[in-house]
Amino acid sequence: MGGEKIRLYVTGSILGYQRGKRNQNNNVSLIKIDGVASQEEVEFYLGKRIAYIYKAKTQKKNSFYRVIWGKVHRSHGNCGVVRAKFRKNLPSISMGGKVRVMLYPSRV
Amino acid sequence: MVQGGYKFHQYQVVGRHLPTEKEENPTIYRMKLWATDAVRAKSKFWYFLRKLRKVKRANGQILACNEIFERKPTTVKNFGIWVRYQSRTGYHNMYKEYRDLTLNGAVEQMYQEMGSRHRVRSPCIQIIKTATVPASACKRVNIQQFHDSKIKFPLTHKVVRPSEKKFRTIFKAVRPNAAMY
Amino acid sequence: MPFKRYVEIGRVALVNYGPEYGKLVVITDIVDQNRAVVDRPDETRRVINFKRLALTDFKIDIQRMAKKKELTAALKTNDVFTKFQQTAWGKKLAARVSKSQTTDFERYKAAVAKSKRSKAVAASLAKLQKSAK
Amino acid sequence: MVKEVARGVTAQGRSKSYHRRGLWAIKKKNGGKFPTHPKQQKAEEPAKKAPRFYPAEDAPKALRRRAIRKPTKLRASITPGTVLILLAGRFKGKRVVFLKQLEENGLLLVTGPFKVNGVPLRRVNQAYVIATSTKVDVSNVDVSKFDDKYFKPTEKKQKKKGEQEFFEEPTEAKELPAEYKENQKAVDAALTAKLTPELTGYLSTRFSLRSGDRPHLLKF
Repeated sequence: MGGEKIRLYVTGSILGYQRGKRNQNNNVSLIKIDGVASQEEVEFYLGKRIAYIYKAKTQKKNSFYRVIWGKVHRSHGNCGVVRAKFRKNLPSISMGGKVRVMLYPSRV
Repeated sequence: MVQGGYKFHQYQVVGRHLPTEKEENPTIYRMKLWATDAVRAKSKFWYFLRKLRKVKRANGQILACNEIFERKPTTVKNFGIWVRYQSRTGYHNMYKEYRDLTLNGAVEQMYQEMGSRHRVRSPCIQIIKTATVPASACKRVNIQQFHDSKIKFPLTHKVVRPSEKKFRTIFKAVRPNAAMY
Repeated sequence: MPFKRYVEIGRVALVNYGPEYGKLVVITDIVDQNRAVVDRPDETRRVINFKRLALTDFKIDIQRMAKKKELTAALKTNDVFTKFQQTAWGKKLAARVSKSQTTDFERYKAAVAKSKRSKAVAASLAKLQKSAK
Repeated sequence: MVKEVARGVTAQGRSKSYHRRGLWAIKKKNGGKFPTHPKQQKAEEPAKKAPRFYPAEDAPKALRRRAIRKPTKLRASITPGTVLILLAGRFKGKRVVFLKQLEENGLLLVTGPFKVNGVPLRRVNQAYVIATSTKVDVSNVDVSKFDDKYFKPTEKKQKKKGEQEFFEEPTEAKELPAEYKENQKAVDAALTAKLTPELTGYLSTRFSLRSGDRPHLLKF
């Protein structure tokens, strides 16, 4: 039963951390979800789980891939950017990378 | 039509000098003016009154302050506005005409136009008088050209814009065609 | 090429921006070069900027600042709003709305129909190609 | 509510608010007096003797559990017969039929049906499910025997493996009890009888996002 052909997530890109002019807050990452361009559209994604998937050098549990889970926290600004919190703060190398925004927990 | 969408609203402020032993029934003054809220309207009332009469806030009282609303906010009227404003060189008087549904809308247009054409900030403008002008008495050609019940003109330039803000893009795939037929 | 659609009293126009998006209105008076007073049977008369209007080919015969009664009567006799829906423009708008309203099941049905059709097309094409050789 | 003029001062005075509250009507109905409740007489308790002993130390007392388990609220969009899309796990993307909500923990009882798409009678959390607007007739499906106990794994005593047994291949393959299979068959038969070929095809396909699909704009 491969789930390979079934995509049940939306990709998003990591913009960076929530920050001011001088300080940044690594607890909160800003994520732009593909196809979301306004604050009203963000509503659907609130609370949704996010997976940051990356490749590591050493194998663990028979896999070179690892994941950091997080969730959509609230909207950020007016153009559909989202604030997300991860179980472990995202590494800075993740900036500009992709995340998967899952469709669960679903509210529809 | 929304009445509250304007920055300046029309107020009517009524006030007088405080009654004294000499004068038990001082003259009551009523003023119609434009302000952003009732508090500013009262302040403006005192500003004008102490210039015009020998009454000031310290020895006067306000009897009433009400907002005035447009009676027919769905018909187009010609408004004439007499204005006194302070420029960088001195004070000038001016007469302007606007077409609008409400007097407040016309005043709003006036503030915008004074700002753009003469770089006058809103506190430097004093509205002397306003009037709804019948079509026959209109002076400005720009207003007169709309006095035609069979008026007809094309829109020559199509502004292509997305139906909602979220559809806005920085880069367009196709060069827009602004021609209008 | 002369202009075909004019801003004039009685011109039917489509609102193409803002919360009223997609509604048809009738121009009942012209304020200035930028704005007109528009009306609709189920709304109060209001002012709108030409930037938010797209003029249609239709025009109804009404007086300037026509009363609601006259407006609805004129719209009824001409039946302009339904006529607009039958134009290519109106159909396009309706199709867009109906497409956004499709449910998951309907999308499945459409996909099945599409694959069926393309299979039939491919089969007959293959046949033709064979016979052409 | 009447507008407050200042903190604690309402715009209407005592007499006006008396009128507004309609107290006069109540008074009128009862002949000029407000109705009163007679005070309930408490049964007099018999005098108790004070206990002769007091416990020297406070005995530890278990805290009372005040929390009440509220039943899980089912989303309004999910009703028996709703076609659901599973979002995660082995069956992700599968379209299944919702049968009922299990009472104990609020999980949803769903089935593929097994014959159509291979999803057996199963429990899922409603957070991992998209409810579609499509409904299937489930009136003739008997779901009374399915509850949480039904899905509890039967406990098997695990034998400690000796050295020899450790290297042996587990001989008995895991086999589902026949009862479960029959139940599945009965449910499938009742369900598929009501399915149109179109619906069967719909349930047998998987849902997936394609490029350009925006789930927040899709209607399900």
